[in-house]
Amino acid sequence: MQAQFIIASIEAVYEVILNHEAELESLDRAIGDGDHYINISRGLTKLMDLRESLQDLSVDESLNKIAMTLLSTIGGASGPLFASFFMGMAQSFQQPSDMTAKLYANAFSAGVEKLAQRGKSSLGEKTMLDVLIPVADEFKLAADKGLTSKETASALIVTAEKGVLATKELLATKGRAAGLGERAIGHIDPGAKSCQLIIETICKLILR
Amino acid sequence: MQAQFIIASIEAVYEVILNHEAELESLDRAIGDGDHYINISRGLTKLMDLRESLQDLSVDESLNKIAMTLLSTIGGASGPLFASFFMGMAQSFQQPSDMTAKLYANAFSAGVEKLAQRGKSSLGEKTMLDVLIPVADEFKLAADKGLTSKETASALIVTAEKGVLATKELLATKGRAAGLGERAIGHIDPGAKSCQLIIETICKLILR
Amino acid sequence: MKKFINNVDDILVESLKGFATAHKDLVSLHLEPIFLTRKVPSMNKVALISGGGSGHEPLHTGYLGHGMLDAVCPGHVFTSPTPDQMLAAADKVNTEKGILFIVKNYAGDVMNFEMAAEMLPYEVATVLVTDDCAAGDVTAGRGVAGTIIVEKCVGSLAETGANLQACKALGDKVNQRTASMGVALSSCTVPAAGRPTFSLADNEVEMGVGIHGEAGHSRETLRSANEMAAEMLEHILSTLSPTANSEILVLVNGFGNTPLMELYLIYNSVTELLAAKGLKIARSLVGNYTTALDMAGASITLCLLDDEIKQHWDSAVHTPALRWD
Amino acid sequence: MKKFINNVDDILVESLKGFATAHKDLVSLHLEPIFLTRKVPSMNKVALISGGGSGHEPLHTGYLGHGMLDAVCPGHVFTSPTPDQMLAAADKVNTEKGILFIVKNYAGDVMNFEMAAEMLPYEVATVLVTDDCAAGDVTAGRGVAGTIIVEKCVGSLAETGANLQACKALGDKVNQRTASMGVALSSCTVPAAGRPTFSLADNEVEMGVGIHGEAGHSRETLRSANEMAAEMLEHILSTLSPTANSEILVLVNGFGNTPLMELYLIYNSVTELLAAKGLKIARSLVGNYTTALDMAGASITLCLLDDEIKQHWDSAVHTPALRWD
Ligand SMILES: Nc1ncnc2c1ncn2[C@@H]1O[C@H](COP(=O)(O)OP(=O)(O)O)[C@@H](O)[C@H]1O
Ligand SMILES: Nc1ncnc2c1ncn2[C@@H]1O[C@H](COP(=O)(O)OP(=O)(O)O)[C@@H](O)[C@H]1O
Ligand SMILES: [Mg+2]
Ligand SMILES: [Mg+2]
Ligand SMILES: [Mg+2]
Ligand SMILES: [Mg+2]
Repeated sequence: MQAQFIIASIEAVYEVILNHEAELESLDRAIGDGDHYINISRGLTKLMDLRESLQDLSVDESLNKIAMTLLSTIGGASGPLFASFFMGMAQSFQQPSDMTAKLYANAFSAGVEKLAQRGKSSLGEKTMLDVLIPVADEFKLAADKGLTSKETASALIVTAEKGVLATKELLATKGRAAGLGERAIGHIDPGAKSCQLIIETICKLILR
Repeated sequence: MQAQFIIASIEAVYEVILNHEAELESLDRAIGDGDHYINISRGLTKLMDLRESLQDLSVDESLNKIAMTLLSTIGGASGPLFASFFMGMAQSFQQPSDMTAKLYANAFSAGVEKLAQRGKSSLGEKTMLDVLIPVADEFKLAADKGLTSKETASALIVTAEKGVLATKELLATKGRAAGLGERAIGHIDPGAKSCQLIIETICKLILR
Repeated sequence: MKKFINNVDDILVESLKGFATAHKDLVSLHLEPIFLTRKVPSMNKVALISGGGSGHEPLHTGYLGHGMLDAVCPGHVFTSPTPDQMLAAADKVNTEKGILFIVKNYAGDVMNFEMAAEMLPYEVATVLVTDDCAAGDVTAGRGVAGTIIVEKCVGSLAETGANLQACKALGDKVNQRTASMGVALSSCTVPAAGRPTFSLADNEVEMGVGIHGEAGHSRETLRSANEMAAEMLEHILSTLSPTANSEILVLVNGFGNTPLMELYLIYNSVTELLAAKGLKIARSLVGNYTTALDMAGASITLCLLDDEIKQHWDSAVHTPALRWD
Repeated sequence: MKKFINNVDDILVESLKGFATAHKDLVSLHLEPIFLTRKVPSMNKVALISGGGSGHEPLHTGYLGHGMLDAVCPGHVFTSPTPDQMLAAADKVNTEKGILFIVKNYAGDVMNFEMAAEMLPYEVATVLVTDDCAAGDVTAGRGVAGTIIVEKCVGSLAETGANLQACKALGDKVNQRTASMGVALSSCTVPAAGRPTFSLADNEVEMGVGIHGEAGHSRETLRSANEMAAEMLEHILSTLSPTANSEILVLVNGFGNTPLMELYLIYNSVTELLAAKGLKIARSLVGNYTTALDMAGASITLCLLDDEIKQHWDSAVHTPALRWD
């Protein structure tokens, strides 16, 4: 993972999230407090300012910087969660080894684990983890199977999409929607949606 | 003026004012604070409760009792004004003399004067006085001319109506509407309207 | 209309009962006619009585107590109280020092207090509060948020045993040196009416609004907080004409439905605008002190301090809504 | 959306500047990152730090000062603050007695304060406030108006020089004995969103609403104040299970757009309903203490007092929004 790819990813994700303002906002208005779009766009705007300073950093330094930036700009629930994800990934990259598909898959899993730890949450609670956990699993499977990066990217896009749709029928047991009981059913989780968008965007960069 | 007539007047006025709730309220919402209907209906409701106790009172006692009742139930600007009117009338009836048309006309004028004194106001200020003063003048004229009570009543209905319409084009210089400047123009004064309704109602009783 | 009520006719009494129970260490509620007094009557001081239509809480009931009012006569919502209330209140709190009415300048309040004053067997004087400068003339203005500055300062002086004339004189002076202007972003809804008093388009404000939702200076387009504050200050300053070294008390008052966050933001605008004119803010108060039910909006009040006013503003006060020492 | 703002992005800082200037005798504002501290730092006491999304004013900034908080980290409107704010605040107010975080139970607040606690080189403990019983479980509840009772009591104890464990223990105890429930009559509007968070029909209320306009227990038909208060009290009492001789602190809290008149009317309902159950109100507070921007509605909080809690509730406090002695 080179600096150029990280920067390109930030730019692409920034654009996609901005284009989904209305959708993300209305999802969080339905079962949360309506600020999810504002929160992540605040974080992404700050990352955009940071791009130049990422140029010369190692991957783990970059991911840590991203983590700390998101941590101090997003706030809310998603701030520490996204930050934990990138911290987890950074830690994984610290143990020097070859840049293989497995390494990426493991790093992604490490990020997801760290996020889950921070959120004290797991699959099926109507959160971002309903996208992230299946994607992490699929990613490892793809690496084990020795798929190409394009094959992997295509697969992950599909998995992320399934994950986000699955949140629709779930009861929420974490986050703001937890108070809603049955009334959360029928609504997609905003955090799951933003994760799906981010994954799709980065995968599409790989597919280009 | 016998007790029976006073009581019948209270009942008739009560009904008419209730029937004009929407109109009186919206007039006061346009250039005042919207409570004129509530204020006078509160006073009239109390007068309705009082009817029996008026049976055995002399005219001036009755009018004084009405004055004090209105004074302690209406509040706002119209409370002391209506109260002053009835106090003025009551005072006039205290000087014993025959119950002639002139006496009634003078008593009415005395009431209007007391009200104007209390309000420090006069003709042309877009208040109830724009109905009351012309009516008082017309009343005296009719008595001087020796018109019958029915002729007088008919004349006063017309005068009151003219008076209330005239308020429409006036600038307000007293009461809440005084702050509005030009913006009061085009609106009828709520207090003028309620006075016109009251006068019309009582005159119609006489015409029956 | 959505409100916490049981029955429109019972709002006032139920609310006052709740108020009196919540502050039973400070106030007593009297019914038929309705008035409130301090829990512990004061001896040998001018008795300060105020009142007016309800719906402006904490004005006036919240200012009952040491250093401010002795009795309050609350009227129905936005309707002035009646003379029988004032007579009963006066009987309860009168001392040999006489009674001072503090009355906001509305036809209804003025006339009802006037009739009470004429009927009372005691020495009575009246301070008329006319701080609203929306109409451009400080003596003809309506009484709005500046009322609490008058009540606070006169309350402080009365506590020292000053006589009726002195109390009235201070009240008149504070009133003369105080000017306010408000702006509404939405109407209020009087419970008995059941619907908004007026309506504003999405981008409109009522500049110079009164505390009953009465129309004011002009309908204007909603602008930035800085611009609206600047317009209000312009009216106020041209009314008061402060000199370069004037010390100023600033009151930013919310009408009810404007969050404290925004009131402090307005106060920030005011500090910057006054600083730019070289004027010095010596005292300040920001919050909901004279409300208009659930109206969104705020007013700015400036009072030109002098040593006497400053001293009486600073002195100890212990009431439900204002307390310091 | 009609609000007093200059620029949506500047609301927080402009408002905090106004707040800090208005209360410059009591608080200091620090920028980049944003946090506020008492004007005069306290020595040799546990440092109490709270914070959370803005828009609940006077919570928490209004409770900075003697007898309550040492530092506050305000987040963007309805968004929890970030760990860098807490780290900077902790550096400023830490003494050798350690730091106590008082955190309202929201995923965002919990995680951000947790990360700060993990990163801090000082001894840190956390009291999690979970008083909202709309979901029926006092330990899993959101933190709402009961927060100020926790902050007041722990603040009082900390002032005596008590150690970190004792402060945390008292905070946990107060939280366990406190339960709240709210009802919204209208939505609030988050400035950055520009439109109401939710919508209610003319005869609907959101029972059990959160202080960010989150949905609560159920959508219900608007009923009388007495009936709504009774429903809220039922949930609260079944959560707290007071005994017959329990002494109770009642807090009737407005969310922003409910007039004081109505809050006192609700308090009147509460006094009657509790009296009918033979329960004794020993202390009370009625007003806008934990708001949700311009939401119309109110919450009822009960705290089961014991001698210790009562003593700490009664002790002197001197902050912008709460003051007595
Ligand atoms: N404990 C948790 N574990 C995992 N994800 C969570 C948790 N709590 C919240 N989330 C995610 O965070 C999203 C909300 O983020 P955001 O709106 O930015 O924060 P907030 O809820 O503080 O307003 C939810 O949609 C959900 O996906
Ligand atoms: N000074 C005055 N002189 C004569 N009439 C007045 C005066 N002030 C107000 N009024 C009358 O009172 C009416 C308003 O009465 P009302 O709505 O009951 O009281 P308020 O203005 O206190 O709400 C006005 O329409 C006007 O006719
Ligand atoms: Mg959110
Ligand atoms: Mg009126
Ligand atoms: Mg009125
Ligand atoms: Mg949030």
